[in-house]
Amino acid sequence: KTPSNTMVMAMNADDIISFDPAQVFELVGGEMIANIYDRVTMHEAEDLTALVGGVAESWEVSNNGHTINLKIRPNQKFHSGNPVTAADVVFSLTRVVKLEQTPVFLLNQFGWKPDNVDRLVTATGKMTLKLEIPENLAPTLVLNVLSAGVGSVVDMKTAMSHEKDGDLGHEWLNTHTAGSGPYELVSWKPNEGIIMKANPNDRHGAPKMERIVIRHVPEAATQRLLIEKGDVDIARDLTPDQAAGMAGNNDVRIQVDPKGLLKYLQVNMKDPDLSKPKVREALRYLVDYDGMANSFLKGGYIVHQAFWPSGFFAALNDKPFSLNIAKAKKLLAEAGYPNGLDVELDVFNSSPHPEMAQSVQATMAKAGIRIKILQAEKKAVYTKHRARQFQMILTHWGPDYLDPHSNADAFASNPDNSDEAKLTGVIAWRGAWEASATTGVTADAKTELDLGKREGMYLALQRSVQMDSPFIFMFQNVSQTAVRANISNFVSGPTFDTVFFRNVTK
Amino acid sequence: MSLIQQITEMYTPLLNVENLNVEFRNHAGKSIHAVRDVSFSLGQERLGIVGESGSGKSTVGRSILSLIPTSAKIKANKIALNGVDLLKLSELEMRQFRGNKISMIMQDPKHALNPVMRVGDQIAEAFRLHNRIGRAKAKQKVLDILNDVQIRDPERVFRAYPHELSGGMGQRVMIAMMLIPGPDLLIADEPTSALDVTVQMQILAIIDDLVRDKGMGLIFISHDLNLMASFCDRILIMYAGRIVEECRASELSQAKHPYTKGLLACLPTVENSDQKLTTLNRDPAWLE
Amino acid sequence: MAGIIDIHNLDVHLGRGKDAVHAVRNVSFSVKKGESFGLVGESGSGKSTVLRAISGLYKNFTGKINIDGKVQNQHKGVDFYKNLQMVFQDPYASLHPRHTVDQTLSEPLQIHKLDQVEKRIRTALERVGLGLNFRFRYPHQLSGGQRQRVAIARAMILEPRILLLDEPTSALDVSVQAEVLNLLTELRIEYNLTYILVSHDLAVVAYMCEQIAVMNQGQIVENLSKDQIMKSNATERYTQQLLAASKGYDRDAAGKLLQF
Amino acid sequence: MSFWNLKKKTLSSGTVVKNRLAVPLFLYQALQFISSILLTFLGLTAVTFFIGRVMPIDPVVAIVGDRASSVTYERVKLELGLDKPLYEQYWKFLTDILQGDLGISVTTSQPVLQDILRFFPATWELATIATIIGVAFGVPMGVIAATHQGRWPDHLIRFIGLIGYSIPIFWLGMVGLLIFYAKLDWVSGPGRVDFFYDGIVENRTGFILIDATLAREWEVLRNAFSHIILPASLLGYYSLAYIARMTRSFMLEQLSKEYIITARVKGMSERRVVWKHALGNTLIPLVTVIVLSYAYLLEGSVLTETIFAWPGIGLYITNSLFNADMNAVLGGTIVVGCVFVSFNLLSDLIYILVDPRARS
Amino acid sequence: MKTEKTLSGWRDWLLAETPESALQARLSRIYLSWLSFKRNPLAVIGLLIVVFLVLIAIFAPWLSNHLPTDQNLADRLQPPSSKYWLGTDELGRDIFSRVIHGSKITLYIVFLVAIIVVPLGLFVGTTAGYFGGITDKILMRITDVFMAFPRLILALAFVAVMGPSIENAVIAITITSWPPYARIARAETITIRHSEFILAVQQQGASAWRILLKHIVPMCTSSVIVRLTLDMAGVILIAAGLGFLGLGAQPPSPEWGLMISQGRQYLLDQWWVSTIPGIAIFIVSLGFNLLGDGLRDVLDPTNN
Ligand SMILES: Nc1ncnc2c1ncn2[C@@H]1O[C@H](COP(=O)(O)OP(=O)(O)OP(=O)(O)O)[C@@H](O)[C@H]1O
Ligand SMILES: Nc1ncnc2c1ncn2[C@@H]1O[C@H](COP(=O)(O)OP(=O)(O)OP(=O)(O)O)[C@@H](O)[C@H]1O
Ligand SMILES: [Mg+2]
Ligand SMILES: [Mg+2]
Repeated sequence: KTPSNTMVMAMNADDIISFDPAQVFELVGGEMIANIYDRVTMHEAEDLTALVGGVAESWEVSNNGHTINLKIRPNQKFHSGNPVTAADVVFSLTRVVKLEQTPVFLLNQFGWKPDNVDRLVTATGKMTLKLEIPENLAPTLVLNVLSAGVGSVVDMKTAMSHEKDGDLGHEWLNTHTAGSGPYELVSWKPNEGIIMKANPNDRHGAPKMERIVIRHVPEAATQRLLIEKGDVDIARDLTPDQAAGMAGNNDVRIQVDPKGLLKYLQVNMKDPDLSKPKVREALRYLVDYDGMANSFLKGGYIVHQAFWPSGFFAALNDKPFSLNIAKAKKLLAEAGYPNGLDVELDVFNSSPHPEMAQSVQATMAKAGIRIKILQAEKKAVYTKHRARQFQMILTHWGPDYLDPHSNADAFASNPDNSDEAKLTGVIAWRGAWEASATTGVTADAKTELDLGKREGMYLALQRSVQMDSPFIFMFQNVSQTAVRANISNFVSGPTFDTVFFRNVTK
Repeated sequence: MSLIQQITEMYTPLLNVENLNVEFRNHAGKSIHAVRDVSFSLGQERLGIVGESGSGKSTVGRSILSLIPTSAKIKANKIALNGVDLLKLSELEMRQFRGNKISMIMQDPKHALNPVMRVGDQIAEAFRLHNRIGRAKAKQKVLDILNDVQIRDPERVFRAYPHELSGGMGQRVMIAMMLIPGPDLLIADEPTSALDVTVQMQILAIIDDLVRDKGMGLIFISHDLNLMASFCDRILIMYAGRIVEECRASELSQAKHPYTKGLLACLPTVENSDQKLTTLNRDPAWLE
Repeated sequence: MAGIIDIHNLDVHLGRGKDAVHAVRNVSFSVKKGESFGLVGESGSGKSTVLRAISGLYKNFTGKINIDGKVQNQHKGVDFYKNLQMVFQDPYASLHPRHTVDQTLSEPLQIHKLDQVEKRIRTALERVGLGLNFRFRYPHQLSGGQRQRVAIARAMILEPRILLLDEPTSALDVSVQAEVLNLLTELRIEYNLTYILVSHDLAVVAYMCEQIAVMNQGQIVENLSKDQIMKSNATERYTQQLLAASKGYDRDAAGKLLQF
Repeated sequence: MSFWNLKKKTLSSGTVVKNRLAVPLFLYQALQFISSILLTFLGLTAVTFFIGRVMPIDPVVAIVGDRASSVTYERVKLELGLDKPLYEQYWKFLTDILQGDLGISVTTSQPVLQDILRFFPATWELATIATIIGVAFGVPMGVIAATHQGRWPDHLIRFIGLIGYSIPIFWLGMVGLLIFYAKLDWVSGPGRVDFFYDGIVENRTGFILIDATLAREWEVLRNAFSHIILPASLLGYYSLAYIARMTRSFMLEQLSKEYIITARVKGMSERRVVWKHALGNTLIPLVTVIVLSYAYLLEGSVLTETIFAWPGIGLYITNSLFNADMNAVLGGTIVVGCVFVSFNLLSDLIYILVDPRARS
Repeated sequence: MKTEKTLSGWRDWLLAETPESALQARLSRIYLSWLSFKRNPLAVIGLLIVVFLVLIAIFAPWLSNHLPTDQNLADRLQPPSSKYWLGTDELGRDIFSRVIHGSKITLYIVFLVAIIVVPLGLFVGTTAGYFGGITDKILMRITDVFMAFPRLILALAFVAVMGPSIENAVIAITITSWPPYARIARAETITIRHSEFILAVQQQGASAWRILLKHIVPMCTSSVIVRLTLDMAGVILIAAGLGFLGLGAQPPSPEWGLMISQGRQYLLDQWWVSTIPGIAIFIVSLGFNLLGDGLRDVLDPTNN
């Protein structure tokens, strides 16, 4: 029932707050700008594993890894018709650093700060530029970061023509776009939807779908009705059970794509009981990993017990833990809790989190750990998490870019565990975990230039965190996208930066 | 008695009620025999019905119009108006009688008029329900009748809403409304008991004149013995649903039934103020 | 004047703003101890308002109200009410529908913290001619006359010296009215009570009262004694008309009525 | 029921004292209305501000997200003025709003006013159709129930109403969609209009039905109607249940009044007695009921809006609340509150119009 | 009083024209109300449903054949069968047992709302109505603010602040639902504050608070209670709505609203997961509604 030149997609799009690449860090928003802005480097739909040039055609890394020279792909045009030049790239990168929005930390780790970035990112010609990286970083890491949203190249002329009070066009770009990617934003109506139109001058060739329509449909069951009815071509937020329920429907196919999103439990090391190693070990045996993965999570999640998702470089696929109540009981008794203990568990109020929490609650109860579930809106749970005010939390994390450092930095490293440090972006810090054994290794690993050695270091880090940390990694997400049978080539990569609309055909 | 029988034999009476019985059912499911074996007939005269509260006066009046709740049981040998037995009429036919042939003036004009409709429209409605007539003509008719009931400023009253009228005015409007179709029989259920004595006098005078001029029959219901004696031609005295006595109004003071006598003796006056008032000793035999 | 009740130049305004009504104008009268004083007048003439001002229910009056030699100010203490009680017009509305007779009668005793509750209730019931078996009935289980007796018992239970009666019988049948009037007469003699009786029924007032004031439009038109009424000896036209009208229907008289 | 108690006791007689301050009644009422709006407005904003302060959601986190570093965090906090004391923030809000500035919503990056002008008409349109349905069916049902008190039509109508009272709306909504949209295909699915009709008609009033009519785009009108009819019917069912019940009880009250007997005495047909005289009087208290239930619908129903993906004000305020987007919550609350107060005024005005007793 | 009474003896005692004690008077009054209540078949059905709910709540542990929180992931989403009479939910819990145990929570909600809303509404309404003037103005303005506030926002905010739990959800509901009660009580108070029986107690020197508590409040309670029973369905539904948003009862509590909301994603394939608690809510709210309608006819002061 949808027009043949249009792809209509139903999803819960209420997390979009901006379209400015310097600010966007939300799942849906990230996905949108990935299709609107070309990045400096990219993983392309045709081969998700290879990091290739986007706006940049090629690059040279100096031996010490501190300097990267980029060459811009010729004959690219922004939606406005302006040519893409080195100046635009410099503008885009420095803009992110100067605006200091959420994703800025990605570039901060290069050593780029508002006061030095103009010096470190410079155009060396009309189509060439030089990036200087003061920090010691593996070049792959740097190039990976440039494939994230912060690497989006913004049309400088257009942006600056809408500048207000020195905001580098931020306010205008919140609701408009100025990119060179396959699609261009036509309209964004919060709580209603988004319309994008194809960029005929896209360097990959004009996309097949002239329009992309995103309909904000918060209720998963409604999404299912819509796709079964053919009023949308793709539905994104079906639960595993709903996906399974459509097995008999020949008009709809379920497309399965592994994702980088991890579901994990974390205990707060400030808690005198939960911080005991034996207690934490016991907890690891009190999760019914397989039970959940084979029932209500079936098809939507796979068991994964390390901090870096499987399928990526340096992933650790060991699964040493399974439900073992006797062992857990024994450990608890050894730790001095033969009668168990009471624990509050914070969790999002959206599916499948309450189900997971209830399963955990049921299995932990068998060893005497009495869980009280506290459901709340996502933002409320985040607030508690960042404020270090929780006892146990069930939450999720996905990599910011496709380098293991992204997660190692969050889970295995905690340079300063004091409350005052406010390392709120660091998950280890949020749980008040010193991470004394792994912080150093993490720092070393990110500078290691040898890939083989680097992989070894990350595997070791993962093992260490797996055995002794406040984290219990449980599952890795596998997205189940319901797609009408006549739709093909919807590419959904492991992160929101790698969801591609441009190849979709009907 | 004999005189009345003579009259009824000479003319067909206007109204003839024979053996009327009405039974209600109350909340607790008990049945109340509100009117028992009531028979009377009426010519072109002023008939009064007196009795204390709950004796069934109003019920008699409403039974004639068949305006008793459907839950009540009404039985009678005959309720005939000009020889037509009202009990045998269908609801539709009965509607032709209501207002047109028989009207009833209610006790309290405050509550008996529709508060959100203009007075003139309410009166006109009463007429137009039974006569095909244009608006303007109906209005003229209403103004005329308002004049008849001695309303000084008919135009203003025509446009007024009931709450804008005083009690006496309201009662006049009520009378006008009931008289406008020109009924043969008018039932007045305590039409003046909500009014001050002087206003009461005026209203009674209006009814009195109209009955005389138009030759209507009037049933006048009240519990005020003095008033009855001075206003009606003939009086029925009711007690517990029965007619215990019937007499000419002028002869009320010589009533024979102990109940009637008792009622008369109860009245306080300036003359008997040094004595204790006699009170009524209800004799079960009165219910026979 | 040295009556138990002295009213001097009483004025009462009721309502506010657009609805303001000058309900009582410049009313003065005096009632002697043990006397029964009557107020008659047509509906809305301000009779009840006078009573309510005396009893303290209306606070914004001007003029002097003297009771037992004491000038009454706007705020009354609890003791005031022990001395002066009121009986209302409508026996159907003046009893709390959800209280038994027993509750109704014990309420004043509790308010005034009197002892011997049991005894007082029994005596009060007997005194108004209600048996003890009425004690636990609800108002809806009583007839109008019985209710008015309960209301009188409630007023009497505090053993007041003054009783204000606002149309105590106008909602009752004549036969019942007779009983209640008899009861009121008896009580007055027995306890040497002072009455102010309000009614629109001239016959009732004339029967009960020695002194009668006729009210019209908030003013006292004329003061009459019982004798004067007996002789139909009124000086004011208004009073004469009222006297005539209460004698019964008269076509000729009706034609000559005046508007006041 | 009425806010300003315009019902005044009418006096039978007695002398009316001239009002010294000869303020015309309507002026007095206007003053009352304005002061009432102002007070309610102050109360609403104060309470909302308080809520904002105690919400366990950090507004900064709500904007910068889970991963922001403390630098970003502090900068945004400063930008939002959250470092200032609460009374200062409140004062700034009040002064801004007097200049018509409701601030920027951080969840939509757009001015709150603009958001509300988009979301509120959506809710309004839905509520209006729902109320029309509720009144069109509820009033006659109530009248029929009252005239058949205790007999089967009464029982049936009350039962239908009770069902409306007793089923969770999100459940009914899902089932409704399943049956009428998915299975029977009688109505269009979630949303206000199919996207390919979106943007065809110029947005003049915010009501798609009206805009489409103005633009004579009958296809759009048809499509919008087929979208709105299901959620509106569901909401309408709920208000129908309420309106029918109230109509019934007001009718029963009126039918026991004496003027009804007068009407019958006149020889009027029962139908006319009921539908003209009794209903005429029933409408007076009913107006308040209808207007109030309309006002409640205008708050927006989060549950309905969620199920039907309806971009309404309820969903907007709720979303904003959960994102600690207090500008948006405040704006929404003020709009809903003022609408509520105005509707109350409206019901009083209608009251005056339909009840002659209230006029004098 | 006689010590032994036959059934008809009791009846006569209750219907006595002349009660001999306050107790008999009160019981007789109740009995009479009962007699008239009994004649309304719908109301009796309503009462039966409510009584049934209470019984189920009391005997829940014996009526159910599974524990309400017992998970069995292998048996999840089973349709109704002899083992699971009403099927199982997404975590393999027995829906029948959950519904049975959920009745306790429903009753708890009803109870909590009743004990908060009624006194609060009565207090504000009667005080405003009786004293009038500035007291009335202030109290009514506060009521207006709470009335004009978007109700769900108020409830959501309250729960969000206090933390999600069934108690807080109920308190949140009451915060948003007391204003109509205050208005009812006020309207009622205004109509009776000048009635003669109130004037009579004023005449006896009773203090304002005494009059309020002993004379006015009892007159308002019946209409407030009637409204409460009629609102109960709404309350249960709002509680369910809060559950739907994750702010009501917390898992694994078998609260019906929560069950519906968690089961709604299975509505298309496993209808019973959310339909059964939906039916339970429907029946109970129907019960309360019917009861309320019946009570109104009996308690309505205009009827006596
Ligand atoms: N609709 C009714 N339902 C039940 N009982 C009724 C009904 N109408 C009247 N009654 C009863 O019938 C009896 C006679 O009532 P009716 O109204 O005829 O008395 P009445 O003589 O007119 O009294 P009043 O002087 O008080 O008007 C009373 O006992 C009354 O309670
Ligand atoms: N609370 C009030 N507010 C305004 N006006 C009032 C109020 N109470 C009474 N009035 C007016 O004051 C005047 C006198 O009333 P009052 O009740 O004293 O008359 P009354 O002589 O007792 O009449 P009735 O015989 O009808 O009882 C009337 O015009 C009445 O409308
Ligand atoms: Mg009568
Ligand atoms: Mg009076």
